[in-house]
Amino acid sequence: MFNYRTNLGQAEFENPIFTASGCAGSGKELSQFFNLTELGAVVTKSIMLKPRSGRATPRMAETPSGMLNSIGLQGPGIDQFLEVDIPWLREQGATIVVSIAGESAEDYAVLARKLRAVPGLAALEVNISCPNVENRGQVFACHPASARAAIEAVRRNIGGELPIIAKLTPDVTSIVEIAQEVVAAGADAIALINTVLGMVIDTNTMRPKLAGKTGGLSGPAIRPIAVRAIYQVHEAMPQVKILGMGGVSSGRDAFELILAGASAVSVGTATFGNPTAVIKIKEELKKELIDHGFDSLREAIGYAHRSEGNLK
Amino acid sequence: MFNYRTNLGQAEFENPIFTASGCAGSGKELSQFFNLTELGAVVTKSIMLKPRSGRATPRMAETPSGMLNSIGLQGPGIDQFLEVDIPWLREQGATIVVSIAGESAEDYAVLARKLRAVPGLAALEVNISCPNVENRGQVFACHPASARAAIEAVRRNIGGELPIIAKLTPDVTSIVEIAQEVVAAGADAIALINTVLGMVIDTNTMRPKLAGKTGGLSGPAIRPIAVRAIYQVHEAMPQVKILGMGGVSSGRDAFELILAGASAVSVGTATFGNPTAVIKIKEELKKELIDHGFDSLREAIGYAHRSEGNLK
Amino acid sequence: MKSINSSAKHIMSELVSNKKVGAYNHMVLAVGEIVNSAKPGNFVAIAVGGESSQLVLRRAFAIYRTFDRGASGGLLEIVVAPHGAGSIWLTNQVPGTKIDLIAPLGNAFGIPTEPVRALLVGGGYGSAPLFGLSEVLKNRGCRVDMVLGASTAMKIYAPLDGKRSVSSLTITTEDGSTGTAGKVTDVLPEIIAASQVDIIYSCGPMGMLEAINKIAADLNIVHQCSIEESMACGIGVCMTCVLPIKGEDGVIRMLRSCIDGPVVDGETVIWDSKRTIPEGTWGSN
Amino acid sequence: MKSINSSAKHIMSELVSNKKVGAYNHMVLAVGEIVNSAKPGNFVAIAVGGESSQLVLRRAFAIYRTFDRGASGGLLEIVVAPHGAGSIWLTNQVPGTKIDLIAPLGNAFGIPTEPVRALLVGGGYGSAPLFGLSEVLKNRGCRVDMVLGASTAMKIYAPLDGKRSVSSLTITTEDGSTGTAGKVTDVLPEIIAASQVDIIYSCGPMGMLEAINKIAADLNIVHQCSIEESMACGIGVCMTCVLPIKGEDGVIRMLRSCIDGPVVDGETVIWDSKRTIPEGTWGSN
Ligand SMILES: Cc1cc2nc3c(=O)[nH]c(=O)nc-3n(C[C@H](O)[C@H](O)[C@H](O)COP(=O)(O)OP(=O)(O)OC[C@H]3O[C@@H](n4cnc5c(N)ncnc54)[C@H](O)[C@@H]3O)c2cc1C
Ligand SMILES: Cc1cc2nc3c(=O)[nH]c(=O)nc-3n(C[C@H](O)[C@H](O)[C@H](O)COP(=O)(O)OP(=O)(O)OC[C@H]3O[C@@H](n4cnc5c(N)ncnc54)[C@H](O)[C@@H]3O)c2cc1C
Ligand SMILES: Cc1cc2nc3c(=O)[nH]c(=O)nc-3n(C[C@H](O)[C@H](O)[C@H](O)COP(=O)(O)O)c2cc1C
Ligand SMILES: Cc1cc2nc3c(=O)[nH]c(=O)nc-3n(C[C@H](O)[C@H](O)[C@H](O)COP(=O)(O)O)c2cc1C
Ligand code: FES
Ligand code: FES
Repeated sequence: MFNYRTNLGQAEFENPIFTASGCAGSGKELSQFFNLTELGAVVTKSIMLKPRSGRATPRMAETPSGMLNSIGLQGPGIDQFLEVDIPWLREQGATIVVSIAGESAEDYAVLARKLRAVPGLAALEVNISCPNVENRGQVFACHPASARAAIEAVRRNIGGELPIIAKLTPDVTSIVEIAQEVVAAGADAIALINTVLGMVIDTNTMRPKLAGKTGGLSGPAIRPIAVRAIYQVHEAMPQVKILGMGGVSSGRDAFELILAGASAVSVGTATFGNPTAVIKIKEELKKELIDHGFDSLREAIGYAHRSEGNLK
Repeated sequence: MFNYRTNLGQAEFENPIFTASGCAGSGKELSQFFNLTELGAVVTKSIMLKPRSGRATPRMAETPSGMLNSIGLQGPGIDQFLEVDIPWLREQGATIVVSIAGESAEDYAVLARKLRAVPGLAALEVNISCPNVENRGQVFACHPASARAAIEAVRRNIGGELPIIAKLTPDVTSIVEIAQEVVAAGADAIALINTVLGMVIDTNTMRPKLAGKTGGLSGPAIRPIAVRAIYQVHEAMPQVKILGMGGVSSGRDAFELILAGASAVSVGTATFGNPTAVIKIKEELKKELIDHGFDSLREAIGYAHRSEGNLK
Repeated sequence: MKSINSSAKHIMSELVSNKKVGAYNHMVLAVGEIVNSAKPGNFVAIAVGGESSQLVLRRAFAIYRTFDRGASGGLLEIVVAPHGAGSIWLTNQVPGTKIDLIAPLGNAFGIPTEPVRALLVGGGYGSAPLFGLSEVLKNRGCRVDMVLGASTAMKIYAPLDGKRSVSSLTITTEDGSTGTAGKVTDVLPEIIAASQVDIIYSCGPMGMLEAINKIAADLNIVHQCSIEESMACGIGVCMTCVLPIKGEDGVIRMLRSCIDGPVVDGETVIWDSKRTIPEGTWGSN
Repeated sequence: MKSINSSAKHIMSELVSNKKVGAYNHMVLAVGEIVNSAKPGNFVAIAVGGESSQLVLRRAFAIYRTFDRGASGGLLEIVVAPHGAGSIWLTNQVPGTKIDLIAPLGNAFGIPTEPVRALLVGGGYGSAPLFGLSEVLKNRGCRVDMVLGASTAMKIYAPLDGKRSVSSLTITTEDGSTGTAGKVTDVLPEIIAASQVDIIYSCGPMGMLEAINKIAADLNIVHQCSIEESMACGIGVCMTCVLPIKGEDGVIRMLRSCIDGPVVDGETVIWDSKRTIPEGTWGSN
């Protein structure tokens, strides 16, 4: 009997295929296409303290094998989120990973306090790939100190139970340095990668296509960057679990991230092209693993790191 | 009469379409498909002090809308290069930009001394996106100090005439910081972007596909990253000329980089798919510019930065 | 809240026919039971580019008409303008090709309960969803006048059978190549007065919808418009397709045009918000 | 140095026919005058995936045969194994489709000046370029024996007219589904001895070429093999397709298999260098 279970820190999951934060709406939208309980976990959009209108439109541009987005974390804010979204997800019996984002270390602290008492959550994904208004809008995860501050704020306020998954941006000189910093600050696992900063210029208007000028690049185009980041972090800290993501649209792609060192895989942009992509990927990955002779997912995690001699 | 001329520092060019370093062989290979004098410039592969075998194979993997390469700067070394390659290019009447790469600041100094006396060169592209053996193989362009050291070494030894184009890697937290550093160190222009560090894992062998494990991502997939980097650097230093590159395979793509702030555009990966891509792009870009009502290339450089009000 | 995408199905449909009509392609797809739930105003999201395509996002197309052939399954028709990579790929497909689509998506035009005098205004391929709508309105005993506009004759989509379903059809082209020279808005006031229009339905480019809305607002006429925002997913999960809408509570919210639209009440749209978030929008500042 | 790519032309050719033959597709392309410069051993580089494809690199295919129809232009034939995205796309194309190709590329098999006894060994689709070669050798008065091997019968490519051009044809399959059960190397020694072979030409997977080379080396027989390295450009500008070759000066260099190959002298190849640079290679350390 093949064992598909996995874990991130203390959190256990039935299978390793999750939605990606901000790519599954409230869950309701997808629940018309499949049963949310089939997922390893539903990762919610990054929720902030207050309601957010998000950025002006246009918010997206298609790019070769990818897309650029600048949603600007549109959302209802934590209070309405806890009143409406979470209860609904729990009714569905979904495994829930809540993603939070803040504009200051204090925001993260308050969000953590509001969440510590909430029942039925599997883990907390802390999106620190967003601007720190207290530091010239510099992205938290771009600098060791601010990355540490945000994660420490969560650690101090969340209590012992809920595992913290720190989500990092690849737009740094050394992803390993940031990963080591957030683990030192109390992160139980790392989520890699958030979108890559990019820009598209509309050659008709001759201006940036997005109202927000720059946006986040996602989709198959960035998969080689995701695989590299996961491989580097797993090599530096093999004991730290990784939630991998970036351009996964097939079981083969998910398998690639697992071999690089991911313990679970989030699927984002692929869902836009195919609402049931997560289910397809879940089935395809399982087949890949079995066809390659693995008895469990866990054996395959980081398998690409084995020494040249050791052949399966 | 449309004016297609452009310049990088003091160097003037007939047109803005160049080959990309390492993507045009010695020039001989392409000269069978078109006349090298049609190019704004031929940028040579990055040449080093000594002959280099380069890395073991496999050296490449195709990726969605791009490719990964790890050639490892295979080449004959500066002496044979000056004896064989340069004279041949001069015979063809090609406009020549020599690209150099070193393993230490001293290497760059010696290379600059060997080149300062060479007649018939238009500019020097200094590839500092390569490992510094004296600093744990850290890439020069990843850190302000080592980037500065390499460019200063060239500046001190090249003499007044030859413009220095510093070629940077996008794999940094702040491309603007590095760009400002190399300009302060004496660079006349900036080349953006070199490849993005990536990895592909072969799901059959379950190991990294490339013998060198990681490789450089290029092609249309990275164009949004190139546009963003060019836009940021042009915004920070509008007076500094930029040689743009990254996923350009059509006149529209080249136009996008020009609008972002590039004064000239190098074409790399597109040549692998189509040997005459540079010529096609040169013609298409000229048409784009004329169709948009520009009388000269120079008017279009950085045009996407104009204030919202100002419409053409 | 009403459940989202409740009748949407994701299927591989067969392209039954693909004919050039003026500047557009009229395409017919075999979609089986989907026709039973499709209403005028709904759209279909189609995957483009085929195997190993670099186009990762679906393209949305307004449903022009549906046709139930009973046992032999339903047909869904769309009108496609070959514009960029995706639509050009689609219009190049030959009958027999399998097309990956999701439908029906989005909301539908609101249908009045008692007979009214309706004016349908379409710009370019924006006329497509209006013909199905006019059928429904006619069956409800409404009077239906139609105005179609475009830059030039080739871009007017007005099939014969479509024309029959309306009481009057006025055409405008900017170059005067057919019908009245000018914009749809040039002829609206007159027609509205003449047939004492109660409600306007429109579909076309944002600029046109905004201009129509001004007229509707001035004359206090209800205006339902189908808007076209750039969409990444079409099913409500990406938040790229939003536009500012004022709710009954007077609060402006960024609503998703793929599930709260594409049909919106013109009066509730904050029109003058190009590339900005309107003052006081919920969650702004 | 001999000039590179000197006869290469970049054209849009028409796919004339595309037929399944066992596990492969035999494809015929109208390439005009290109046939006049194509020699056995050369390859063609084909753009795959069509418009808005995510496949940015060409695929190389050995030229199976060329056929000059005079005024009506030349035909170039290839044998394609549907393997991954690119080859599957290509084998799905229908006659009439325009195919973007560059040919002829690479070097050719060396042809001895006087009649010799040649043995041609092909693995899988590696047999393709050998039939054109055998024609040339026969016309030079050479005796030509051929050995073809594959994992199974479906993967043996040996058309009738091809068979006619050789004095003897031996087939081996690993599963014994046709011919002798085993590998080509199992039957080589006997055939070499029997027909006193002077030269071996081979084309197939690296592993097979290496095994053949061992035998050739032991018996001191000249061995020309066509190798298949992963290529990004096919025209010598990317340096991805290199392999270590020992020159007359005894120096090992990383040479480009797309222009200094694909045909190389087996004796000069440093075979045991998987994923490493051989000791003492020029420019290593
Ligand atoms: C609700 C809705 C209904 C539509 N109905 C029709 C229809 O009936 N007939 C028809 O021909 N087209 C229709 N469109 C536009 C269609 O979805 C495509 O956007 C259009 O065909 C351009 O796609 P492309 O790939 O050819 O162009 P590209 O320029 O390659 O498209 C690139 C990206 O920009 C987006 N985009 C480009 N133009 C538009 C546009 N005008 N509106 C929204 N997104 C755009 C595309 O969706 C794609 O994501 C509709 C769009 C929406 C949102
Ligand atoms: C000189 C030469 C001659 C060839 N002749 C033939 C032939 O006659 N018939 C035939 O079917 N194929 C031939 N091939 C292999 C062919 O070029 C493709 O590599 C093969 O079809 C796989 O491409 P794909 O897109 O289907 O697979 P994918 O796995 O999608 O290819 C991905 C990438 O890997 C490269 N790659 C994958 N497999 C190989 C391989 N075995 N060798 C080299 N590169 C590879 C591809 O070129 C591509 O860049 C030849 C290759 C070379 C270098
Ligand atoms: C439209 C969109 C919205 C996103 N919103 C969020 C978000 O709210 N929080 C977050 O951590 N990541 C967000 N992301 C990033 C994704 O979670 C994911 O890290 C990234 O897109 C790479 O995965 P993919 O290539 O599978 O999409 C968003 C991505 C997209 C495309
Ligand atoms: C095969 C290959 C070899 C390259 N070699 C060099 C090199 O020697 N020096 C250098 O500065 N850049 C090198 N590059 C980077 C290119 O010059 C260019 O910066 C990058 O590929 C982005 O452009 P493109 O997307 O048009 O290829 C190489 C790129 C490729 C694909
Ligand atoms: S298109 Fe994705 S939410 Fe509307
Ligand atoms: S394939 Fe590019 S050099 Fe040989």
